[in-house]
Amino acid sequence: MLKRISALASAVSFNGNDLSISESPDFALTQYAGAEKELKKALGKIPARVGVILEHDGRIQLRTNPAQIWLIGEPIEAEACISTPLSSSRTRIALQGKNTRVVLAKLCAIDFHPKQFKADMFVQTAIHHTPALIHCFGADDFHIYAMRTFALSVWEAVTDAALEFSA
Amino acid sequence: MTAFKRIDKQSHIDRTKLISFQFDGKMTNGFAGDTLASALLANGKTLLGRSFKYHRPRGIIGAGIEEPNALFTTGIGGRTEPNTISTTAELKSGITAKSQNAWPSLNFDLMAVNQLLSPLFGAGFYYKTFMGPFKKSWMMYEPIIRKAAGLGAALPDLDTARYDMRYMFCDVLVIGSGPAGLAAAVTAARTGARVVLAEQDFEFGGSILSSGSEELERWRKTQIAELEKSSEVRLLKRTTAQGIYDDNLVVLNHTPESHSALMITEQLRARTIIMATGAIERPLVFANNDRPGVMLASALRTYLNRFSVAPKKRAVIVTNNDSAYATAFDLAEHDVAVTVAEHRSALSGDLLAKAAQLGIAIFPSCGISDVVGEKQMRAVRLSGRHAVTIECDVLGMSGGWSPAVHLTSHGGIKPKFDEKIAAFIPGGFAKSHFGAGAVKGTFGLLAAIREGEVAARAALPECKKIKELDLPAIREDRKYSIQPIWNAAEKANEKYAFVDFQNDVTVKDIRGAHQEGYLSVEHLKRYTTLGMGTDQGKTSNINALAMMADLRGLAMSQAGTTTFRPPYSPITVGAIAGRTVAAHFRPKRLSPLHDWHVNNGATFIEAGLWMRAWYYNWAGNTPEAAYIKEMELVRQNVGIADVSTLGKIDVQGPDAAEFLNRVYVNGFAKLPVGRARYGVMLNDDGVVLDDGTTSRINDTQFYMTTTTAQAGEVMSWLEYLLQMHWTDLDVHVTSLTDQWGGMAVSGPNSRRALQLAFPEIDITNEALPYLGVMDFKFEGVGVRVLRLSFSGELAYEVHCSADYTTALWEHILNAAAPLGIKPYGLEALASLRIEKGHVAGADLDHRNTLDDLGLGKMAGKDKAYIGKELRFREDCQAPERWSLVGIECMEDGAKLRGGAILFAATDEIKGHGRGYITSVTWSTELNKYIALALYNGGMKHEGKEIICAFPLKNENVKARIVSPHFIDKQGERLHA
Amino acid sequence: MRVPCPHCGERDVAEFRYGGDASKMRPTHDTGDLKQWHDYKFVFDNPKGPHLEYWQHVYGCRQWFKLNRNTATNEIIGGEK
Amino acid sequence: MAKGYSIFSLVKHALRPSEPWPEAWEKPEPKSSYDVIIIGGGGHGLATAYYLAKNHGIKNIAVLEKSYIGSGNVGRNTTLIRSNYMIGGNTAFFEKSMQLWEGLSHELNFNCMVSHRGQMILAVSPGQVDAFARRGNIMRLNGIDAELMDRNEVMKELPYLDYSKEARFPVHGAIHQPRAGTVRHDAVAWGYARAASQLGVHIIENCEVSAILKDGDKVVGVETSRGKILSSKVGIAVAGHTSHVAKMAGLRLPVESHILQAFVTEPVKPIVHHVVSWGAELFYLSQSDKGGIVFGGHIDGFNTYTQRGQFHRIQNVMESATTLLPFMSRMRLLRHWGGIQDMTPDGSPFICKTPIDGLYLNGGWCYQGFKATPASGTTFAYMIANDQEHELNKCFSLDRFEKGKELDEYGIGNWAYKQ
Repeated sequence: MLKRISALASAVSFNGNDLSISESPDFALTQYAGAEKELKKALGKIPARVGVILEHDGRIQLRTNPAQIWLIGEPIEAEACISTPLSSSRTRIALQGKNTRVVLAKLCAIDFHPKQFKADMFVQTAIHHTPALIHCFGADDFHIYAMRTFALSVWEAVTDAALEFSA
Repeated sequence: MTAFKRIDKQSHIDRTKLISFQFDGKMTNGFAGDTLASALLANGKTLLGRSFKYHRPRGIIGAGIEEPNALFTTGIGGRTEPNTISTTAELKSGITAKSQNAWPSLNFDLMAVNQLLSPLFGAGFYYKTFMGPFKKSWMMYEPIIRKAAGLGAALPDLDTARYDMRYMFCDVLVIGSGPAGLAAAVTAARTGARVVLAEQDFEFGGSILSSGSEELERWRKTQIAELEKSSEVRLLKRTTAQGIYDDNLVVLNHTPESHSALMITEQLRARTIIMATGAIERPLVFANNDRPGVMLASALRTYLNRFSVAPKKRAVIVTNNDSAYATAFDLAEHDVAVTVAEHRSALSGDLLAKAAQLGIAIFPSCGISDVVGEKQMRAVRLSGRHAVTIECDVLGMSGGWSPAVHLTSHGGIKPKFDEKIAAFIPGGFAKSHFGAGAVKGTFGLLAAIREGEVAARAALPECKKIKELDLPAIREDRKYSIQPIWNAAEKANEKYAFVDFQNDVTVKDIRGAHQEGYLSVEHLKRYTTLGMGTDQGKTSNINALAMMADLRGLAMSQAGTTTFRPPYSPITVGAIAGRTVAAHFRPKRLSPLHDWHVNNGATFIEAGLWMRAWYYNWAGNTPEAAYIKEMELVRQNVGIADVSTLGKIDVQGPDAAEFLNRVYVNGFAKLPVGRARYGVMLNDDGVVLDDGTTSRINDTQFYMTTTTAQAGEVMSWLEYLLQMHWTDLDVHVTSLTDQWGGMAVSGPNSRRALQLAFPEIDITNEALPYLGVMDFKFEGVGVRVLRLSFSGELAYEVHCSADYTTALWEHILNAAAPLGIKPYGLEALASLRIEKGHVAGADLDHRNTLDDLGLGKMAGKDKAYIGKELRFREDCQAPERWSLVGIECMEDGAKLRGGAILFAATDEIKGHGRGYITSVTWSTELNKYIALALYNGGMKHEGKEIICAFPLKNENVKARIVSPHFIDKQGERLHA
Repeated sequence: MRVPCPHCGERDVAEFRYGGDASKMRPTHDTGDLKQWHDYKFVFDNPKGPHLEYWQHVYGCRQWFKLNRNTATNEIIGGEK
Repeated sequence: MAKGYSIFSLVKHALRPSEPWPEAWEKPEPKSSYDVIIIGGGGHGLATAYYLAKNHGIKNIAVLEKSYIGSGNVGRNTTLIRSNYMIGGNTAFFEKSMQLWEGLSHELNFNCMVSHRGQMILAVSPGQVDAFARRGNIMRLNGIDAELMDRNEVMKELPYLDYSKEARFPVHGAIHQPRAGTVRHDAVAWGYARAASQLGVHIIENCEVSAILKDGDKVVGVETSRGKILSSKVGIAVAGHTSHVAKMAGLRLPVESHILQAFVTEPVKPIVHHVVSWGAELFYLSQSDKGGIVFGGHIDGFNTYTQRGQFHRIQNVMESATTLLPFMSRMRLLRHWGGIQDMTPDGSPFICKTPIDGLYLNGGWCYQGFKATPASGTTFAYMIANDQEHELNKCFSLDRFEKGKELDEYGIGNWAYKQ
């Protein structure tokens, strides 16, 4: 197997006060596209609408567009709809700790209040003028899926925003 | 001579914390809780600045954000900022403050000579002179005028401060923490809603802080304590609400107490907004009302009650309304001898009684005729029946109060005039906006508290059952009474009667503007510069508008106000820019091979947001030297270049072929599987949008490539067509630009190189002919080889997923090392394509038609495609249009340059020429400079001699029009 | 300004790409003459008031949609999927 | 007292304060008919009236302004003038404007503070240097001043830019037009108004046009808030409200109205001595004579008639300012505002006849309305007087999109909202 090299190979994890930021590599991402019916046929149960997450069989489905679902986990052979592997297209940054929401609020115009943005929710928005998907997977645990080619700039923007929590 | 002293009185300063600071080079002391202004007053400093135009001596006028005069260049630890408002600047240890706009010193300012010329310098005088003697004479006067203008100096050194930015949300934003704001915030907080309380001061409390009342102080503390206990409340001191933008975006400018950032700009989306922004006291306008020592009456009270700074012995108060008596009484109670000049003829009994009790003399029906003293006032002369001169340390003036309606009108609601209080009040409130207290013209304290509570209940109607607020145990509010006095200057003294203190606009100037017909409030402002200072007319606008209304015989309601614009108070540009500056200004887009390039001697160049490898140091240390070696490598052997930046789009679905067939001018419906085709797409207007190569992976799947620059545009365009117009087509598009990396392996030895890299794969000419596409797995990774050539040589593009691109690149470099393969950069890539005559970014400039680029024949005659109809507009088909040609240099030692303008050999070298050079290179094959150009009539002129004019360098170079395909016209190399 | 994406909900305008006037019918592919295409591409009502227009949630779900917005106030009147 | 403005008359007035200056422009009641009506008392409308009276001897003119004169874009722009255009038609037109600017204060006897301090447009890539060179070469070949500067020369002229290694978009060079510069914007409106008024033009403020009256395909007058006013020649010069007014005559135009924001800081002592523009993102900046740094960027990018900008655009412009000129970080933003700009699909204007006889159009100015004012006024006046295009405005026709004769000066493509 050829050596996999991340867009954040040169980035050093951030461990600050109640905040850690690190790359969370090695995930499989496949996009499934098609009409509602086709998506259901291919994937079984699917998230009802854009912005909704469904977890089953150890896979996470995110409805990213009316006609698109992102599947994170082992790809499913899907004849009934279109599939596009996208694992390399995104770089995943994990943020954990009590101060994550403070930092995220500095990066995009999304309400990160714990009562508003809870675990198992996601949004697609802009960080540093680039598209980003932010997924909350625990009380204060978040993943940012950044565009691979912009990942280093997004990383720098995130860690720069976190400066006040430097240890 | 000192006019003020610090007195022994309980207040909001903390005498246990001494703070040293520097003013104009001298060390001075104050206390924690002081502002810079209060500390300076306590030290007896009253001459603090010079005015903008006449350089008149000026002192502090106010005690808040409205201050027009006392601005300094301040700093801590070497970092300084010009034009800091001293009346709001919290005193901090080590702060340095310098007076501005005075030379050589505050005390002796030579520019004060301007005062003598003031009869000349009336409003708008500069529009009437400095025109001669020559046409461009202004260029002679301008530098002198410029030098005289300006307040502080900009500082060219790098700003070391950090500015932060955050995006927040809340249910209720309360702006202002005076009695109304506190009441609103506490009421809202009791509902459990998300509340933000924003206060520009470094203490909550607003007017309560200046009241000197123990009961109010107790009430204030109780409210703050309750707010501090509420988990959903954010309390923001030192926070100015600068503006309200569409859909309740409020921009807050917050100076944190301890943070890595000097300032935080908060973009707050508030569901509802309660404005409790209070009111600003107006000066009265009379002769020499700008002398140091003449202050707003309320400011005297603030300095007394909040900062324990009192006039030394004697104060005169001049007023047209009741509010100034609070100041008079408080001063008298602290042993200051007070005299009141009262414009009104009658006064209510309770005020008279209290004044008598405190020994205050009141002169009714009179104002101030003049102020004596220049750098510090010494006495006032009363006007009217009691024309006496009274010696005093300070003069407190009150012309009434102007509600701070600014934020209420940012959304476009114009304020309206309220005759009862002689002031503008909000013309209404937008949906989800509420007001409480003085901003609505409600000047009573208990009334303000009640309004605050009502506003909060209205903002949060879903929570009705909350406990009512406790009111402070104070007397019921007095009724406010005022008799408007807009101009109290005697006619002869109007030129010394200041309306706008900072910009030196006098009553005479307003009269002048009126005489000359600058009548509308905007003309008045623009002609006289009234209200255009750093204070944006917070103290001056209303007086001026009223004077103009008077002169025009209009009611105030007819005259209107100038438009209130954000920011509410000046905010540094850096604070709004936040973190997204300098190296972080815009994201850098990096190829998956970026680190490899960094580690292997590449020099980079910006291409849009991308950082691209420009050239490699193996070939040379300048782009000029390196690209030629890199070109030679490709022409003679084999090179490898990073093409990951190409836009790549996955086009899938049963109708994918039909879709592409519509989008491209040339046919894609019948493209066989495993084959690639060059395609061009047009906009609706028939102008070229983009070009690229698209290959068919299987029946229903295509792999599209676009130019680097247009990738985003093309993607959005395809989505637009599919989602909004051609919804009957079953096609999905997904960007693969980030998913796939790519490299071009080019040169006569490229096949050998790939054979060395992939010995198991058959890539003979038969198995993979020109424009063939092949997918295979290599070491578990999917690889796509496309036989395409940008350089004109036998060449391949090798694509694979971005995670493995570097490994694959290194593998090919290692495997083909025996051949001498090396990387080549963007400069060589661009040069090679010029030799081949491939158009690219520099030639495609959104103005070209298909025919301009010599590609007209590509378009299907019988086939429909986007842009077909408008492509055939008259001028788009004109024979004299500029179209693509090749050019070769005919002069030894001369250089062709991009941007040169082309002329026929016999033309006069002037005008717009017949075309221009779009891209240039040295041709290693032809040993001369060659170029691509657009030329009037295009290839019709093949063989003709032309002149490439570059007057910017005084060059005219002879050249010849040739085919843009400089090398391998038959394409033998491509098909080899 | 907040723009209501029909799929993601209300978001800041900076997340969107504007696509211009949506009140005009695009001539069907392969039909229409120069005049029709000219009017479609180049002539606008440009009203001061309700304006039907295209937007794409380009940083979000990437979906295009039509929006009815009052150009005199920037108030959103309604959307259309 | 003398009507003329000069240092002598200033001194006279200073010595004799009892004799006031006359009104800068008279404020007559509207008559029932005029030879020519100009709708719009902005820079272009007032200039047109002035040149009609001055060059063509037509004195019976009314300029109808719905608010106060100069209330639109002439008083909201960033005051820049330049003539660095490279597309045939544009080049000569804007150079004509520059030549008129050069003598304008004298011509009008009103100091418009025409400051030829030079404009530097900074290139951020070798490709941009080439593109700027093309522009500069065309300028030189048309007798217009232009210089190409390399990075070192720029460093000498503009020492305050960020030349550090970290600079996101390093400066590669610049094109410099020494005669470009700034003009005191309000003074242009007032100067033209005063000069026109002295020639007998009626400037009628607070007079809003509500209908354009036609007799068949011929214009016969207008209905206004101050009554019906007749004229067989009506010129429209209303910038951002062009579509709105044209609609009164039943016209639909290739125009969209967009907001362009502008910014000014507190005044400081002189530091920026040129107009500075940037090739990385649209950004331009100069320092006013009063000391404020005046600057701006791109339009917000969607149709709007509100004069309120979006904050993200404000933030973008501040980011550009701080990034290109680090000293801007500590400058305090004093005020920001918006103007409604009439954008066309190719970024170029219209000065042309309309399908209605006697109705003339001047609009679609995009970013260049202010700098065009004198040439726009001259050519529009010529066209109204002669009922035919002046050589200089032939290219600014309404039918150029039908003909495929776009004037896309900046290579943006046919999109009004992207221009």
